[in-house]
Amino acid sequence: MSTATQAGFSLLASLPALQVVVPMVAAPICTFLRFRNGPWAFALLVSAAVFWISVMLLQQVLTHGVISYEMGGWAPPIGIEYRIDEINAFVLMIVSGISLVSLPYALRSVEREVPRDKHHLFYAGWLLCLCGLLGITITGDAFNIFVFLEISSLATYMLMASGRDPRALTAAFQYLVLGTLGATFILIGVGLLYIMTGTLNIADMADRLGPVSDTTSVRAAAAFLIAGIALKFALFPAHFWLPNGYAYSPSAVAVFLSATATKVSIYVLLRFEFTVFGEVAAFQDLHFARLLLPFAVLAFLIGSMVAIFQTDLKRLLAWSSVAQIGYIVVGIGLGSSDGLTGGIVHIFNHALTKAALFMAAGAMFLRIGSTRIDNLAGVGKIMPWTTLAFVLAGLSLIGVPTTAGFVSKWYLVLAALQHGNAGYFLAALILFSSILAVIYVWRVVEVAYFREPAGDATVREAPLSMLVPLWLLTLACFYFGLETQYSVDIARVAAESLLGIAR
Amino acid sequence: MNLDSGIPLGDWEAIINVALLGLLLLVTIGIIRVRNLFAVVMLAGIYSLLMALVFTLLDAVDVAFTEAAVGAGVSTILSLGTLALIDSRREKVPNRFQFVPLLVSLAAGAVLFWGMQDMPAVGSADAPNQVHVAPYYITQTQADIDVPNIVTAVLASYRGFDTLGEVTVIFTAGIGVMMLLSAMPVIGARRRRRREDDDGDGDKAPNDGGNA
Amino acid sequence: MDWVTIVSGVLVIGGAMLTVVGAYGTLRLPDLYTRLHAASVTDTLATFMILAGLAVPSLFAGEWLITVKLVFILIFLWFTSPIASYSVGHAAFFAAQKPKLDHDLTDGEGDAA
Amino acid sequence: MVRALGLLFFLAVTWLLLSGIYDNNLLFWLGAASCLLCVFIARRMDVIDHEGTPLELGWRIIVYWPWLFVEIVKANIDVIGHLLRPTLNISPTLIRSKTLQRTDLGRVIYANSITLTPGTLSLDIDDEKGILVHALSRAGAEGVLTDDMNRRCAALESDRLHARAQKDRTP
Amino acid sequence: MIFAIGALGLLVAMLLALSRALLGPTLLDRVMAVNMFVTTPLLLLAVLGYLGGRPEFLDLALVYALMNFIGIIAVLKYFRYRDLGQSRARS
Amino acid sequence: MIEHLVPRVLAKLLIPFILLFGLYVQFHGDFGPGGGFQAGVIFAAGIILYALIYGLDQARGVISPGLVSVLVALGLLIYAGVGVATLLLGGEFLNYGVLDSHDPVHGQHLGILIIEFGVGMTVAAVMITIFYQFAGRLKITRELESDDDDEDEQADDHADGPVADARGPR
Amino acid sequence: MQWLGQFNYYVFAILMMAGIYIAMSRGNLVKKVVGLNIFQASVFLLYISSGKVWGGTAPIMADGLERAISNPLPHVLILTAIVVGIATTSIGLALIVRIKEAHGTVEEDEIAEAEILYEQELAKLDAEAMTQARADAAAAGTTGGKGA
Repeated sequence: MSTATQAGFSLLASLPALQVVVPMVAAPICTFLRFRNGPWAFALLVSAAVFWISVMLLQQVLTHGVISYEMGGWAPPIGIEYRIDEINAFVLMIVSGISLVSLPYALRSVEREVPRDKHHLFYAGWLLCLCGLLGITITGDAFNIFVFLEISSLATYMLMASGRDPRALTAAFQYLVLGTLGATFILIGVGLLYIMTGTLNIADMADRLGPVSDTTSVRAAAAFLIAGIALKFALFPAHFWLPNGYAYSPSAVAVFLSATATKVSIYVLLRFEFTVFGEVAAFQDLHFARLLLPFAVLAFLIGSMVAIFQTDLKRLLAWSSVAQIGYIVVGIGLGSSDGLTGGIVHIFNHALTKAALFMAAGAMFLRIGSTRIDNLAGVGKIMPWTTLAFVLAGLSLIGVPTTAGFVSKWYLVLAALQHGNAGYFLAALILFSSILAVIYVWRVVEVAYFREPAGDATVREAPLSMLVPLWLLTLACFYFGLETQYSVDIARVAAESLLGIAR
Repeated sequence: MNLDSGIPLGDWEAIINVALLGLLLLVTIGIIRVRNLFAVVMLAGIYSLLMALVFTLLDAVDVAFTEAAVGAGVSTILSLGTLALIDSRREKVPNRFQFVPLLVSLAAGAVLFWGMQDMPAVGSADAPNQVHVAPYYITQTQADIDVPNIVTAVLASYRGFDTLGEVTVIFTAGIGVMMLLSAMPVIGARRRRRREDDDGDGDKAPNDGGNA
Repeated sequence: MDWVTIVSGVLVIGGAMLTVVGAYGTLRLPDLYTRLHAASVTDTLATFMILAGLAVPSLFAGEWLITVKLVFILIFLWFTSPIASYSVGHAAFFAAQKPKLDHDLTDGEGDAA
Repeated sequence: MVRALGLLFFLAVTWLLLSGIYDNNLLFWLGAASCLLCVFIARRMDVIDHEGTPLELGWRIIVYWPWLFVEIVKANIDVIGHLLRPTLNISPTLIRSKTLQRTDLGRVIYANSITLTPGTLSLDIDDEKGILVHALSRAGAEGVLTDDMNRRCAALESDRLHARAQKDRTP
Repeated sequence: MIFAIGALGLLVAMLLALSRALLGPTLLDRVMAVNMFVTTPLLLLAVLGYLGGRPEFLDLALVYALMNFIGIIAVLKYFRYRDLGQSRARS
Repeated sequence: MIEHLVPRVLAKLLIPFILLFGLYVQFHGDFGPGGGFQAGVIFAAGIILYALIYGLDQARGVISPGLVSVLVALGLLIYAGVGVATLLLGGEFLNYGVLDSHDPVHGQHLGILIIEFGVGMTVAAVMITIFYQFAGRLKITRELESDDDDEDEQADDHADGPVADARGPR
Repeated sequence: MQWLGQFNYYVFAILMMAGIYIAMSRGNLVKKVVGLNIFQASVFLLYISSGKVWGGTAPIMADGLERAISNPLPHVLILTAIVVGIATTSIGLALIVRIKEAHGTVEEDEIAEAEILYEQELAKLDAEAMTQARADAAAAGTTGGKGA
């Protein structure tokens, strides 16, 4: 016994496994906690632990380089490998950080929107969703991605439908159909790659892809992978599950999902695009993500335009998410170092911004009982702090200088400008879309500040447990707009490591 | 005693394989055409059974085992349970021709057929996936783990983490169904109106859409 | 051709032919109840013949465990197949699906039920 | 208790026959645990009674089965003859057969025997009216009415079974 | 050889049973066809075990029989009560 | 009740053997086809059969939903717990070799046995839970909508429902 | 075995197309789920076919086994995928049950109608509440004014 202990349980070395295992083990435990707020407190604790782990991992990666962890002690192509480099350490931190910030917020919102006797299941679902998202990000095995994708998806369906709005059920079902189609496309893509290379490990796959890269099968695999992943992150023609899904699910769920779920799918795209296919000479010219560019442009144009005409605040924000995903994909599609940096940093910035906005919307929902824009008249007067946070985060959404949103758009425009005339046009479109964002944010401001409050006088400011996370994120939007060391620099390192493999 | 027929074993396997797949296609056509939901569920059960047979033929006994138990057993029972709850017997005929789905499925099929040109033939022993990782499992399992069933060894040990994920998936499904089906029903506007029509004064159902 | 091969061959091929006959019967016969009779040919004698045809060579080869499993399958099938037939016939009869009858020796239940 | 032990015995035999691996100690104990668990659950489910574990049938059922088997083969040949005839020569008949058995178990055995022999199919069991039988041909129906099978099934029931059934029925 | 011929015969039977399941005409006809259809693949499975030289996989056939049985009971219950949870006290 | 006679008697006979078969598949996964997942499904099928024949209430009395929901979580915890144990013993996550400090192969055996048991437990419990939920749903909605007529009548009349169905597909 | 070529893969592609088509085109939610099942099961066929060696045998060791062994890895992957499939199916069916309870239908068109109705009703309630609140506020304002 003592010898075994000496043989070394090393917390530091086990961190990659713990990152996923902690929420995975916590979820079943959470179902046992039936007392008041117990599940919530437990989930918060676990989230804090997970965030700490992800920070430690990021630190390790930045100082020591890529971490490889062999599950079950079997070397990579035989067993499953966890492989952490800059990019996924960064995404891990975003996901666990958002979970940690939105859980305090969730307390009141969930109390209001989810039946009391379901709380232990709700938070177990939350932890499973977190576990799935982390698992997708951290793993270095193509099939493992699919498994964790399904964990997070199933948990998402369940969380979405956990509220009291009957429309959420339909939205969840719609997402279930599309999500399953997407996941199965990914499965087909992975299968074709497996048939052609004989391995499931992503790094090994990239090595062995060279000799068969000319085959149609590998190209078909790439097509299926990209189509499947695009379905998962709601790129324009496949976006229609997203607005309803985010608008009708409980506020806390919308906060968490809008900031993390699509981002992780985009990470998967990056992984396949650059790590697997990027290495192969035959794909350098093809550059699959570039095929997504037109869709991405349509996404941010149409997303912004539709957002203007929404009557519901949450739906407006959800449509704006469709647009923002467009920006990120534009960054990836451009494929240059700047573009990729912009895309990756926008993953981070948009997570902050959108989480803050959804938090504000959720706080209004809690107090007013509706997020229809007409009902929000004068909310600036009765909930001044919430509304101010909304406006400030809205500025970041638009991309006003000194906000985080500006930083990422700056890099996107820079990257676009490197591409000649088409690039100028693209940059113009990005600016145009930002103007559209001004319009839809202004609509809310106009209603909130320049109309008389109509609701009853009992409406008060949102509770502190909601305001604190909300303001934390809002201030973060500004902090990361001014101090770009942590966001942009890490993103640049990540982008260059991705492209470095590609070159 | 079955190898003395002059026709190699593989050929018999292949002939039966083709026949079974043909039946599978027939069942699929049936599922598309039949409108009665109960019949669809029954046919889906047959589909799973046939799939399981094909898997047995392709040497995937464990998979066939699971497919037979899950596809033909549990999922039929769950579907019947759902049909009992939703009380919908026939699917409505769509009143307009659905163009987009056809396009999507044709596009996906076209990509696949195109992609198959360069794929190794089914059952060839020198396909890339037969020569890279798989030989390790086949040759080393006895030394590493000493379990006769290689599938179990790979499932539980070499790729044990996938299986942990699989258990988590099923766990998620369990708590998801628990959460969805033990909740109080929410009533949408249409149902509420119908109920109010039924009895004149109408029960003033609380607006549980979150607007309360 | 030793006698084992011949016996098992006759049994297996005969059983397979019987399943074809049974299935053909379900197509040929006019209504559900008569079809159930044809289906029970498959369930009883055809099953027995095929399983016995398989049991003979394995017994001969000394693999009695396989024989035991074949016997288990046969027992299970013969225990459950009457339940299935009974359930289907019963459900049909009480769904007022009238059998086509030449003779009704009851008090007109075939019409009334 | 005797019945539970009997069930345990049958389960153990089944396990050993299915398993086929006898040189593994761990597996042996797991098997023992499995059998005990099954008996435990069966007890909780209350399925260990004269119907679930009909030890009372004893040797009689072993004599009955070969006879039933011969009947099945004969009936099969009959039905196959009907099916293969170029012109369909069936005359579906519906009859009631009064049951001579005293217990539910006996009636079930009788009904299943009828169903298991092709050409006759039991549709309903009723305590008073007897078993409703659908036969493929008039001859088959008259075969049922001779009550040969009926009597044999009734003979399966020992007095102990009957007493037991009475006891179980009035809890 | 004999097993192969047997398997082909069973395949023909499956085709016939399947056509009954597709033709209907009533739902119970389909149920009956499915029930018969399960028996044939079960036998085919046993035969395939011998054809492939691995007859020890007969457990699979047992699973087929088992699942068919439970499925049929569920169908009966569905037809009778339209509720799989119905207790017998209600009838 | 009489029309349930035939299934009821035979189910009584078969259920213990079905459960045993499930356990057999569970513990022989190493040697032949099968394993925790298949075993869980078969075991659950045995319980579901009981619930179908004796009614949900009685099945719930035998295997209580509370117990099942504990087992759902417990199975996953057993599996992950083995992983955590291997971590604490100094191996990688799920490296069963360290479970036996002298003989890694035996450790692997032990690990596989335990985790398969966990898999079987979770799967069986989840299947039973799902069935309980689906089968018990009508009761929940009935109680809430007892004034809603159109839900109630279908279950009580025996003739109407099946007639409409049995009449044919088109 | 050359004559067989890629027949299994072709069947996989056709089944996949059928599955996608059913899942996307049918308005009935139950049929959608069945379509998804077909779609997923078709992928199983792709994987399992890729692992097969003609003339080979199942990857379960036995004494005196001298034939080639089919690739066990796809089997493992598909075992996981089947589990994922049943998990998705059960959640989907549970959602269908809830949708039916909420809207009284499982046909997509009718659900869309029901949701529009629901939204209208919400808007109506909001409007009522707002006028009510305005009236209250006005009343409070006048009385308050008088009081002051």
